[in-house]
Amino acid sequence: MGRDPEEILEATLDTFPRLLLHHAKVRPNHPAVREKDLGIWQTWTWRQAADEVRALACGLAAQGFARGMHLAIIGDNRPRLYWAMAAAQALGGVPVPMYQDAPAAEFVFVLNDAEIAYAIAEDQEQVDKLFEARPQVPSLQHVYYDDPRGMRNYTDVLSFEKLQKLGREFDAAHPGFFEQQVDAGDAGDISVMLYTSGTTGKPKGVCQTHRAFIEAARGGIEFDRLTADDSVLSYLPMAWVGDHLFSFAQSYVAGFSINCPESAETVMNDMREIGPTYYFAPPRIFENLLTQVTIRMEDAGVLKRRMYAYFMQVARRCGAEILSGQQVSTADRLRYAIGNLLVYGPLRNVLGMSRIRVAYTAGATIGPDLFRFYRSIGINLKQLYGATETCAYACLQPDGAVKLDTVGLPAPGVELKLSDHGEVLVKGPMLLQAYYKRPDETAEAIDRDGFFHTGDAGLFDGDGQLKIIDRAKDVGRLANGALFAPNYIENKLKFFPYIKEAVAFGHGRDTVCAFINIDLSAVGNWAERRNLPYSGYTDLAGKPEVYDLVRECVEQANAELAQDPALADSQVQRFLILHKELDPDDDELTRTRKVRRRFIAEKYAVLVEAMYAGRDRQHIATEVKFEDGRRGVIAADLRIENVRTLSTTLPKAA
Amino acid sequence: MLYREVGQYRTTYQADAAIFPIRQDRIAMVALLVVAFVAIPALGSAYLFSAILIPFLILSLAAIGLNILTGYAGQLSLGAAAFMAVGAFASYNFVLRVPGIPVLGAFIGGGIAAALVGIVFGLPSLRIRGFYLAVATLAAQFFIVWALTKIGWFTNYNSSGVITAQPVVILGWHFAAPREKYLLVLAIVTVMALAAKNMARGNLGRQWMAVRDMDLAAEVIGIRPMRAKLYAFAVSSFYCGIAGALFAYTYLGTVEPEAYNLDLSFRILFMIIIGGVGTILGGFLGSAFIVILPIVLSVSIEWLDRSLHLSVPTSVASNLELIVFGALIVFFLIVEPHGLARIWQIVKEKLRLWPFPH
Amino acid sequence: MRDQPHARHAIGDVILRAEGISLRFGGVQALTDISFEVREHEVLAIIGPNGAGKSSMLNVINGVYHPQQGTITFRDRSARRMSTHDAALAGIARTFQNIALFKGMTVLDNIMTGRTLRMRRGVLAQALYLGPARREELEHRAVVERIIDFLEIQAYRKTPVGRLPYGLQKRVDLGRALALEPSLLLLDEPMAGMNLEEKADMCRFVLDVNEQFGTTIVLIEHDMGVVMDISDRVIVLDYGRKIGDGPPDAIRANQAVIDAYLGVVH
Amino acid sequence: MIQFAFEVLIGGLLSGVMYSLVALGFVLIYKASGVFNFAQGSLVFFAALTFVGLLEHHVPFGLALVIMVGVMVVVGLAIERLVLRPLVNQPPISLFMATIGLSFLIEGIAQILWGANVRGLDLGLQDEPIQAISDATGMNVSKFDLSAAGIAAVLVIALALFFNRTRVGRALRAVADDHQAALAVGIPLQYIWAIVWSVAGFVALVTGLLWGARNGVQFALTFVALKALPVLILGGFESVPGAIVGGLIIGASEKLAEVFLGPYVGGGIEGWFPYVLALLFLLVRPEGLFGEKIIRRI
Repeated sequence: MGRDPEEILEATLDTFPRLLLHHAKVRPNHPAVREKDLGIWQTWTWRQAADEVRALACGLAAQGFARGMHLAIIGDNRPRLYWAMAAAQALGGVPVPMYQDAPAAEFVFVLNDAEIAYAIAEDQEQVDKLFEARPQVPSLQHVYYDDPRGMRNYTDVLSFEKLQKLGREFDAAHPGFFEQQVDAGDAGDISVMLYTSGTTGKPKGVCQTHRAFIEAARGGIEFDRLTADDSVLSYLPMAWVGDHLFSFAQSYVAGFSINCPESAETVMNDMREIGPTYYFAPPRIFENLLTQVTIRMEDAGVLKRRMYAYFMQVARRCGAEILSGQQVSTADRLRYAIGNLLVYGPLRNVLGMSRIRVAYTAGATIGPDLFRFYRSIGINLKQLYGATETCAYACLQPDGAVKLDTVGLPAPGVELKLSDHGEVLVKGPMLLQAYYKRPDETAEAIDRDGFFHTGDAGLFDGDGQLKIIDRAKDVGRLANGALFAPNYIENKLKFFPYIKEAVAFGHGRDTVCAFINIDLSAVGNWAERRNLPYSGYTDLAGKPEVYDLVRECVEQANAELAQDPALADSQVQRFLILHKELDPDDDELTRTRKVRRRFIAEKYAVLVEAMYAGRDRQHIATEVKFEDGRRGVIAADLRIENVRTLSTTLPKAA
Repeated sequence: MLYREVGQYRTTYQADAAIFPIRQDRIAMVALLVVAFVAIPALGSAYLFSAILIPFLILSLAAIGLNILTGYAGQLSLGAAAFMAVGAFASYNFVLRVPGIPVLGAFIGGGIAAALVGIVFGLPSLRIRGFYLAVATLAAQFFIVWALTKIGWFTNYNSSGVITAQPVVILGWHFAAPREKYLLVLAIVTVMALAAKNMARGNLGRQWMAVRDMDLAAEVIGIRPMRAKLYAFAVSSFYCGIAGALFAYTYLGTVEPEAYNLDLSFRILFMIIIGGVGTILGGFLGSAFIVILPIVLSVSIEWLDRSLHLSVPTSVASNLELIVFGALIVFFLIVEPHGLARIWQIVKEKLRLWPFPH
Repeated sequence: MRDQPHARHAIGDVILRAEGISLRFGGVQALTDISFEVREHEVLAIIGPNGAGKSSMLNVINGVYHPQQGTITFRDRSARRMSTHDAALAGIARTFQNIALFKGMTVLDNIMTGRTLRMRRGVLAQALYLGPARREELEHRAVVERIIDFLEIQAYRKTPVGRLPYGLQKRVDLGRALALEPSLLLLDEPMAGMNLEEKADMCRFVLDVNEQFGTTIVLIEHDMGVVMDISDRVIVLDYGRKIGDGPPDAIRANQAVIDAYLGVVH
Repeated sequence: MIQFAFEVLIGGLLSGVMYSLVALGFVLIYKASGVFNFAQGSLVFFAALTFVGLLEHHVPFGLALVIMVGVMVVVGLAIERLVLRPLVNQPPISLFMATIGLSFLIEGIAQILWGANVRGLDLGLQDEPIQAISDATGMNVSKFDLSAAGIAAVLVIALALFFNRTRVGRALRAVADDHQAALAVGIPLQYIWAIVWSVAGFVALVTGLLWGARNGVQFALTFVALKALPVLILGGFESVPGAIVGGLIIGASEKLAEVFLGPYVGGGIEGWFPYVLALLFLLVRPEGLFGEKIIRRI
């Protein structure tokens, strides 16, 4: 078949609906979507996907959905919800994916802000939340659902099948309508609105154009040489920019298949079955995986543990280097080869990562040990840097030049510089068009030279790779004027498997103190091995043994901090272990699990004061929200402990 | 550890229901078959064939048969050998009295004959359970052997009451040499083992297991326990019958009914206990174990004789065998009631989860 | 399951009629002259103190026990001695008080056994795994997968039932009964020994079955809360006699019932 | 003719008493621990063989007897402790198969200890017709059979009394009815089992001596177990009287059959006739003569 030359092709394939039709034409029988359902991987080819989208789009049109309207999409990663995005786009409308685990109350704001009239929900649970929100959302007219389970008594909702049926009738009645709608689309149109769960204030709707996401997708695809034969596991919230880039945009540009797990519980297993070649996960997931690995290996027999320990140490020594193609002695290469047979290979296999060619992590800084672990067992894990406003696309780590503490070089087509306050500024085709209905905020975020202010403080290293220290606005000063980068400290702490969350305080104070959240599974396991009985998180967190355990971690972190003159003063002097886990439902974390430092500081002011007042006990009672919406109070008498700090003059620890 | 299952996802129930859903297993299986059908015939000695492999395969087949009845359908049988006898003598008479019948045809005829007899002695199972049924099968054991001995017609009125198996000729090819016999037996056993596996994993097998695990519940959801049991008896006896025929035609050559005595029945029972009740694999493992054990014992005793010059009376060897068998049965029933097959399964699971312990 | 949902089925006419049922074991009088009706699409609860003969009643309905007097009329078939197999054929399925699953089999296989009545292929076809046998097997697998999905036990598909926690085993038991696609479903204490959450789930499943497939349901249950919530009608047995029959509220008020329950713990 | 038949019948009944004796060994253990002890036959063989072995080593008869009682009790206890206790709560079928294994084990040991060749055993009873009876009725009734039957009868009665009169006996019956309940009312199961197994060992000894003296001490003794099976089926596994009656019926009928049917079919039908008889009987009454009807519960 006579292919048009690349650039013309690219020029004409400038919206997602066009890309969809393109794939349906050039690779009609190539898998586009797989979903684990009814025990097997149900597969849809690009042609089938295109037909589904067509029927759906026509259905929406029949229901009166038209150019410029917004379609709310709420649910776990389901093929039909991804199709809904394309369907809305085909009609010139804008899909607005929303975080499915948010309570109805949080729905209200977004639904109103985006003037949602049409919404597609995954199942009864989401529909219920929509209906709960409805009274406060006058605009909401039409609700559709994917899974009919338990929906029979609902009135004025329409099932997905019904919608598509209407669509097919409509399509038959209006031949050419769909094509004409797709043709009417323009690269400059808004392709999606993603709400940033901003660390402060109400979420903002980030309007991204087809062009922006397609450019970002294409850049990444060329950068990592992705092809239609790659496959990705789609398991992260659809409302999150990362998932939209990897599971939607890049899939549509490169034509590779996305795979939806059966349910949240089966993700690990489904990943093992599918074996994606292209993988994305925020650091916390890699962290959880590693924790699991460690825990499970601790149950193994002595011999196996020895073997594991030995080869892990081999890997630590030379694994990452071998992966980056660096100089490694033949002896080590041999050891690594054996290790690969006995440990790394099997480990990749049980983790479902055997086939991974490229894996990315971003969203928060990843611990060096963690990062190195995955690279050392031969998984090409890299870091990238980006924001919702930049289609999660600003910096990428090139193969062979992967560093532990940077986020890579500016990505193709991205212009990047630092403001004089050290804030990272980016410019490029992937920038947001605007914050929806927030001209002021938009103006604030994009300066007149067209640079977007990321709000991150960073610096370039020798090879021009970007290194992110902290949120620009969070970077504060200790009373003595020394630099105070709370995130940096918190991350250092969180790198320890036993510490799940940490909150550091110190701005305007003369010392640094911290709240700690222990990792229940890791510490719990640790406790069991010492047969230390505990009745739950609060109880465990209060145990003196646990305090000792955590103190060691903090002291190590201090040792590392002490090595960097600029940060030596922000060593943690005192800490306490919180009596409850920080939780998005209590607004202490964002949906992407970033700590809301200010909020926490206010909520637990009494604890902060206690720490600085030098008290070593403090009572606190906190109201909490349970999954089922009930409320309760957790009260505890918290211990506050001091930590040894080191002076910079000490020789560097090895 | 050697398993690499990532990316082996199934898009159809067909693939999901495969006997060996994991690629590595399929490869291993093919390799095994190649060894059995090509390598061994090329390298094996006559002794290996006729003293070890042929009996091993035949008894495996019988064990599979018994396992269908006892392991899957839960009907304890102490008469497996009797049904083998029926198969053998029926085949003999088919060849003898039906002019121009192909040997394989005679074998199948023997199998069917055994199946019919099996159904007859299975009838009591419709009313009685457990030991009571075991007794019924004992009755079969004694009655059949007695009948074959006493009724001359079966042995073609041979004075010494033995039959001499006719030469095995299939499509003009004469299976005389041990190697040829081995290949014939191997082929038959392979096919029948596969068939057994198919039944076991299909509707029939589920009915058997349902009747075994909770017959009343099975009845309530529409399974006919009687039919399921009789099927089990028929199929099981068919397998034993074929095994019996092969026993006569490819192993012993000249047989008396007593060759299929209670002792043989017990040995086959032991095979499935040691090998693994309710698995096809168990039949092979158990049979291998019980065929090889005596050889190992006698060899080691000989060695003792020669090296330590303590002249062990020959009777000791056989008694030692009894003791070891007995002890093993008890041991397995206590320590691993699911036998070698389960052990193998556990090892396999460990390999799949490697390096994790569980 | 991805089919169009129907609204709740309107309660129809009588599909099962028990008349003058009396059952004895040797000297023990288990049931005495019990008569009642079951209407299509309704959820009927049988309650009563332990040993009131509830389970025996179910066993009579699906032919496990044969009453000395009385007849059971299901649809238009009327019989004193209905065999369990006839009952199954007629579309009566049941679950068991103390779970009677096939311990040695996986969840999938357990539910597959429920399809036996609808599987036709012969031994030879199965042994050789011929096209028809294979096709049949896979078709029924597909049906069973929908049940697994319906009961939300996907994660345990290939787990031997013996290894499942009690609550899940109860679900599998229900799944096996559903596999018969019954028109009358007998549930013997489906929520016995469950914690609140499990009970809530089970209630949901029972109602979903009744509403989604219009299955008529007769259940024995001790938890009065549950009974009052999900049943359209309640029958009360005491010492093998029927002492109450009517809508939940009426039963709650019924003096005889209250007396029978005095001192009985729930 | 009639007279001959009568003579056969009596012979049959007499040997039947000994079947009952063996069957009793089974019933005891079955009642107490729900195990069908296939190894009972091997115990009989072991007992007889060891006894003869002792005699051959010039151990005086009485002493040998005492020793043997001790030995058999120990063996019984050992079996209970090493084989059955670990298997408690296993399905009956596995227990049954375990006892099959056990029987192999015991036979092997016995023959390694004492060799496999047939030995005679003289209890001082001659297998000759009793003159008095012959003179009176002209029928031959073997002195041996009669006295053996006598001994057997005594033992049977003793046991019956033991189990109906003594505390242990009543406890045993409780256990047989319901293990849990027995435990609940504080009956020490394992203690009961120990007793039962040692008694079973003792019964095996007596049986062994009688049969050994009659047919010679040889491997064939183990088949006594097989003989006992049909007896148990007739009598029901759980019933002492059943075992006795069953034994008589089988003994009589098999002799009659052998004598009057045998010739037409070539003889040797003792081997299976009792079974077929038992089977036919089973089809009519699956729970045996004295067993209780099983009500299937869910």
